Amino acid sequence: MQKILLTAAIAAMLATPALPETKVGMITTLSGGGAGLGIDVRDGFMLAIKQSGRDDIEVVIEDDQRKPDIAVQLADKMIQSEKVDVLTGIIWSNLAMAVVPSVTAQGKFYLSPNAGPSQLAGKGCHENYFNVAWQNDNLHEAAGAYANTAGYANSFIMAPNYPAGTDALNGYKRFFKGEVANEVYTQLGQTDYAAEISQIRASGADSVFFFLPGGMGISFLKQYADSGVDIPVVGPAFSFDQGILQAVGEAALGVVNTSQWNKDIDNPANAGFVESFQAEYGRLPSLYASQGFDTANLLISAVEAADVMNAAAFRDALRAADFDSTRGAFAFGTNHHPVQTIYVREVIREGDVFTNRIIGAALENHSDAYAVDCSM
Amino acid sequence: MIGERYVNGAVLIGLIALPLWALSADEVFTITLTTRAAILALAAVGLNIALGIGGMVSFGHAVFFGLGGYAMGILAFHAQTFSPLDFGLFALPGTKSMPVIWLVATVVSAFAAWIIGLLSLRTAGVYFIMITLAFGQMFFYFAISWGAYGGEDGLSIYVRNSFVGLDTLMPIQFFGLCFALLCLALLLQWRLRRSPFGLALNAARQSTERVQSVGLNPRQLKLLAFVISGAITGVAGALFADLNRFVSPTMFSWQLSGELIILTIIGGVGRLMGPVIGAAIFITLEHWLGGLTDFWHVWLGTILLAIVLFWRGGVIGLLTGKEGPHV
Amino acid sequence: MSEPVLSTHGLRKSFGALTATDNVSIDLRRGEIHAIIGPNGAGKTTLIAQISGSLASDAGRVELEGRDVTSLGTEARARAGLGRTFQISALAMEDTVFENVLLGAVGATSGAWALFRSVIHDRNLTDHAMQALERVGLAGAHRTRCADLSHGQRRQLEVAVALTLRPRLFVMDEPTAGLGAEGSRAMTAFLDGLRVEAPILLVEHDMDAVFALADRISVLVYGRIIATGTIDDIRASEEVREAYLGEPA
Amino acid sequence: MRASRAEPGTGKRLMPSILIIEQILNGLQFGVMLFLMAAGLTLIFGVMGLINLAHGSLYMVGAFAAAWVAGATDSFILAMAAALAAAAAAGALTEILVIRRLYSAAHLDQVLATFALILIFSEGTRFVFGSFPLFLDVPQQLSGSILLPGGIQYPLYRLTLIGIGLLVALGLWLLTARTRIGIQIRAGENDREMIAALGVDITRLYTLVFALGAGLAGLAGALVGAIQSVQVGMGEPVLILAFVVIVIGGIGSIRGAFIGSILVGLTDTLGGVFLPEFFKLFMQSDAATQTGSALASMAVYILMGIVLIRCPTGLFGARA
Repeated sequence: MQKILLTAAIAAMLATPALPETKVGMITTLSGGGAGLGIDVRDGFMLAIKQSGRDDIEVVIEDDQRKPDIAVQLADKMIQSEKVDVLTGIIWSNLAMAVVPSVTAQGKFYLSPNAGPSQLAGKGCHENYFNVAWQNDNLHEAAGAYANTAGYANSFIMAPNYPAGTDALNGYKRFFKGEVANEVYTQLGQTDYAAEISQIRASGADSVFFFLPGGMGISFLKQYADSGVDIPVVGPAFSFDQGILQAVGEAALGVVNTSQWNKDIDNPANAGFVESFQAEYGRLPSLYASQGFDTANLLISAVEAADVMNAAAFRDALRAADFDSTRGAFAFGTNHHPVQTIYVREVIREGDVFTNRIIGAALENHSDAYAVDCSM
Repeated sequence: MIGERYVNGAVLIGLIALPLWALSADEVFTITLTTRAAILALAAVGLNIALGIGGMVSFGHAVFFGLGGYAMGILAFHAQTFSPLDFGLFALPGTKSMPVIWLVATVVSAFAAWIIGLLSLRTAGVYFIMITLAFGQMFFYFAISWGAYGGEDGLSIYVRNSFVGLDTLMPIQFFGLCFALLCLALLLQWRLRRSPFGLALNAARQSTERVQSVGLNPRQLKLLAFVISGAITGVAGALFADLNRFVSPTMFSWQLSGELIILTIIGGVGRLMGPVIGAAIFITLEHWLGGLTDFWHVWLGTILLAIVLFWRGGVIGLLTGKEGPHV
Repeated sequence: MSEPVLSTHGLRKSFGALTATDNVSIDLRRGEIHAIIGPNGAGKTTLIAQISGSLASDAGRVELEGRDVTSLGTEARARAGLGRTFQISALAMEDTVFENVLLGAVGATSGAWALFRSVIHDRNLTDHAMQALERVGLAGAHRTRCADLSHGQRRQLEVAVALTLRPRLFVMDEPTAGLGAEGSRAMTAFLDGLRVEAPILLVEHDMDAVFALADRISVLVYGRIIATGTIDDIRASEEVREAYLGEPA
Repeated sequence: MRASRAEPGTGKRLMPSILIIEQILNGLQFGVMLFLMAAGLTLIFGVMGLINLAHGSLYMVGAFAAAWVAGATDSFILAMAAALAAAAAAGALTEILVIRRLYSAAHLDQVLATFALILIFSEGTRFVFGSFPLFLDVPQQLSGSILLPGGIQYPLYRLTLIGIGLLVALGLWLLTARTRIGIQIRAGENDREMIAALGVDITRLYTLVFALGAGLAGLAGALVGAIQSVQVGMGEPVLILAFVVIVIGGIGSIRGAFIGSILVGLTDTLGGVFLPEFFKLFMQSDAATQTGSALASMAVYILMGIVLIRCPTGLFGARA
């Protein structure tokens, strides 16, 4: 076996042209609902590739239309036809669950710029799978921790009725020490929250935690602000991101949310990123853009240190995470998920633009609850 | 104009030649795409029996596609986790054997089609379209919130299920399986159409009174056709899940029901090879237009509109110069 | 006289305020042609629908050979021996003439639950179907699509499909309509011979045909039977004259 | 107002009557908004015999037009007018270019062609406005909530929505029952040829009816857009519910659409709130919430199934 590997390595060395190419396949959502997130990840990622000036990294980008079966098909295409070495780009947990296990089983690397389902962090962890964003529960756990420090004792918690929603509520409850006034699962894609707001009003809670990504969050916040209920709200960054904050408008002003990144984190990498992103695309970068940017920089750092054909060395290079993250310090835990600080942000207005500023840290050097199950 | 028989032959030859060429040219992904087309074609052959012969505009065929998918997903999930499938009174082991999975998929979707057909066939016309859509939505929302099997995340099956004597992980061998099942379904449809049952069903689409006045019950004819139709689409669902090694509630979505109708119409509704041509064109469009522009749906919509407005017989109608049955 | 093949007792049907048929009691005896005539809107088509089972009656009974079939649907009445032809053709228009009669043969014999047997390779069925076509003189057109037939040919085909059923009685709604003088004469002659096979309840506008064929005539006006009898009886009836010609009695 | 809570752990909870009334209002408001969609759909089906899946796209067009105009002018009234006008114009244009070729087509062709229109509208809108949601807010005068008799705090804007919806319902009833156009519409429902014979320009009448339906959908999109997210694809969930409504009510019947809307609105809202509570009576709290929510999301479809099985042409369906 070793002999064969050796011969293969020699053959590869002989055949290799001057520049070893690293081929990256990006599968992300570029059309239909939720396309904004994929576009941000892509733009952040490509910005980093462009800034590195490297011409030995080739990126193939495809649109998964947010459909799991399309994503699987594209992954097959990337591996079978494009012969990529590394895959990345998937936004949604359910798509990641459909794609990642088979990708890593085929010996390819997968770098997640957004989704972090618990299955892939615990028992289903894999040496070729690296999550550069967060484990799904992280921001919710941070919200729970923040609720404690804010002195809340009785929370009304709410999420859509699907696995990520259940994870969100569990993540919050894992850190929140107070009581839960009521636990409500809404319909996925629900647009009207009048019934839930009435329940909140009647619940006697002193705080509301919600996880409603995308348009659901916009609808809820607008309706909540208009309802006259003044129980403070806290949630993960997804509903307060740069991309959708303008659509929520004043309704979001002052709301506290948790995030591992913000544009005012003070480090040179971040400052450079925010400035160059604005210059390149003419808009403020979002959380997702920062994740795409970090993912690309992690990749570049590994390409610099090792040849992707040498999987073990390349893996070690990835694990070292030797790059300047927009989040400041960045390290992987044993399960290849980030160990990072999660901040508390507040929505503010800067001129005409709604954005966030950091008001403190919720959890420092935070890993995740599933790492102990990962035998790696 | 070309005889329909020659068109049919050419389609089948093309469908088998393309992956063989791809195999020799090492274009593995083309095999995967062709497999996908064959599976969608199989699902649409099922739909075509209800829609093209029986005239039942089912906007809920994704139900059977999804049930087939989940039959595969659940059985394989229990096999891969070595946990029994608990029915309360008794428990069964999961399985990774394709024939068993296909059997379960057939039975489950046939049963569902029987129940749905029994209730839906009380209505007709637009109401039938809408009640089948409603059943689709019920299953969709149920699957999303059914946490035991992954809910919206779906279920991943890490290794493709097995078939005696074949290595199903080899794309060409798996394609062979799917192609064989497609041919079997086409044969079934061909025989059905020529049988007394097919004759009566086809007449029931055109005139309920006529069929009744010769002493036959059109509702029962349609119900049986709906059950057969659902069963075939169910098997296709199981194969589709195996192709992706993954099932999720999107298999139940109304968009999928719509796509199945669309590809049947593109090819030629009620024609033997209509679904096959439709699936081939649909996959090509999706792949090729999707590669050209992020806004490929605009073009798909325009093409679809043109077909509905100007080429009523679909592609087969265009090639053979004969308009097909009206639904 | 033997028991009638078909009899109705007090049939009634109303659509909202409009009463289409009211207390209609008629019978059809073996070997006869019983014609039902009446002005437009008299309720003839409604009556036929009630007799053949496609319209449920508000009141009354229908009996076939003494058996109460009121609660049965169209297909059960067809199986019980009622052969019907439609005024507005209810043919499978996309299918060929032959396929349409074949359907009748299927209904009359094996039923439609054979899923894999080829219907055109079943000599029993095809002979049965072809015979019916030959009898109405449509055999030459057996490959023609129904949609391409003339109105008259469609009438002939309707009758042929009913023939395949070998019914105990026929219920025919205007079988000579659209046939033209020549065709009408041929159809009249054909029906004349048919009555020995099975009696015919005939709804017809063409008075020449009615007078040539009918053993008995019933006159339906505003949903009621105002007279039943032989041709001479009807000619002599003042009520009929009043209803038809508006002449005072 | 505090919800009283029974023994911790049992998860059992009493529903105060005020909450129930508030939820009924919520259901009513949802239903009334559905009516604006459903009225157009049912009118178009009743008069022209057309199933229009693209109705949800017109809803989206209305919302986008409103958001764009509100952004440019800061006027809510102008935004609503723009929504009506844009959706009606888009409707009329589609009718002239595509829809009128479909009136005599089979239902299947109509479904497909209008499905194609959804694809074109959705991606076209995304091409023009981008992939991010737009901003549209409740006007200053209508924001906040007011105190209703009985101590119910209710958002003013939602009350306004109920009012507007009821006004539109009344207007539609007056239009169809009392005006010349309404008489033409009703005649067109019964007999296309007869109305043509009466010398009415049927082509123009159809365009007018289609534009009216489209305008109502656009208005609904704009009104709802102020409290929801204005984004591509927003029309589809509403579209499906609107179809459920008109099928329950009986296709072609405005009265049926109204009753159906209210039924669906109430079932959806009350089901979502009370089903989980109901299951908590005899299940673990977590499991009850999940089961109840799952059942609630299926509730309107179950309602529709039951109605259709009992009356195959809906509650006020015309043809038996």
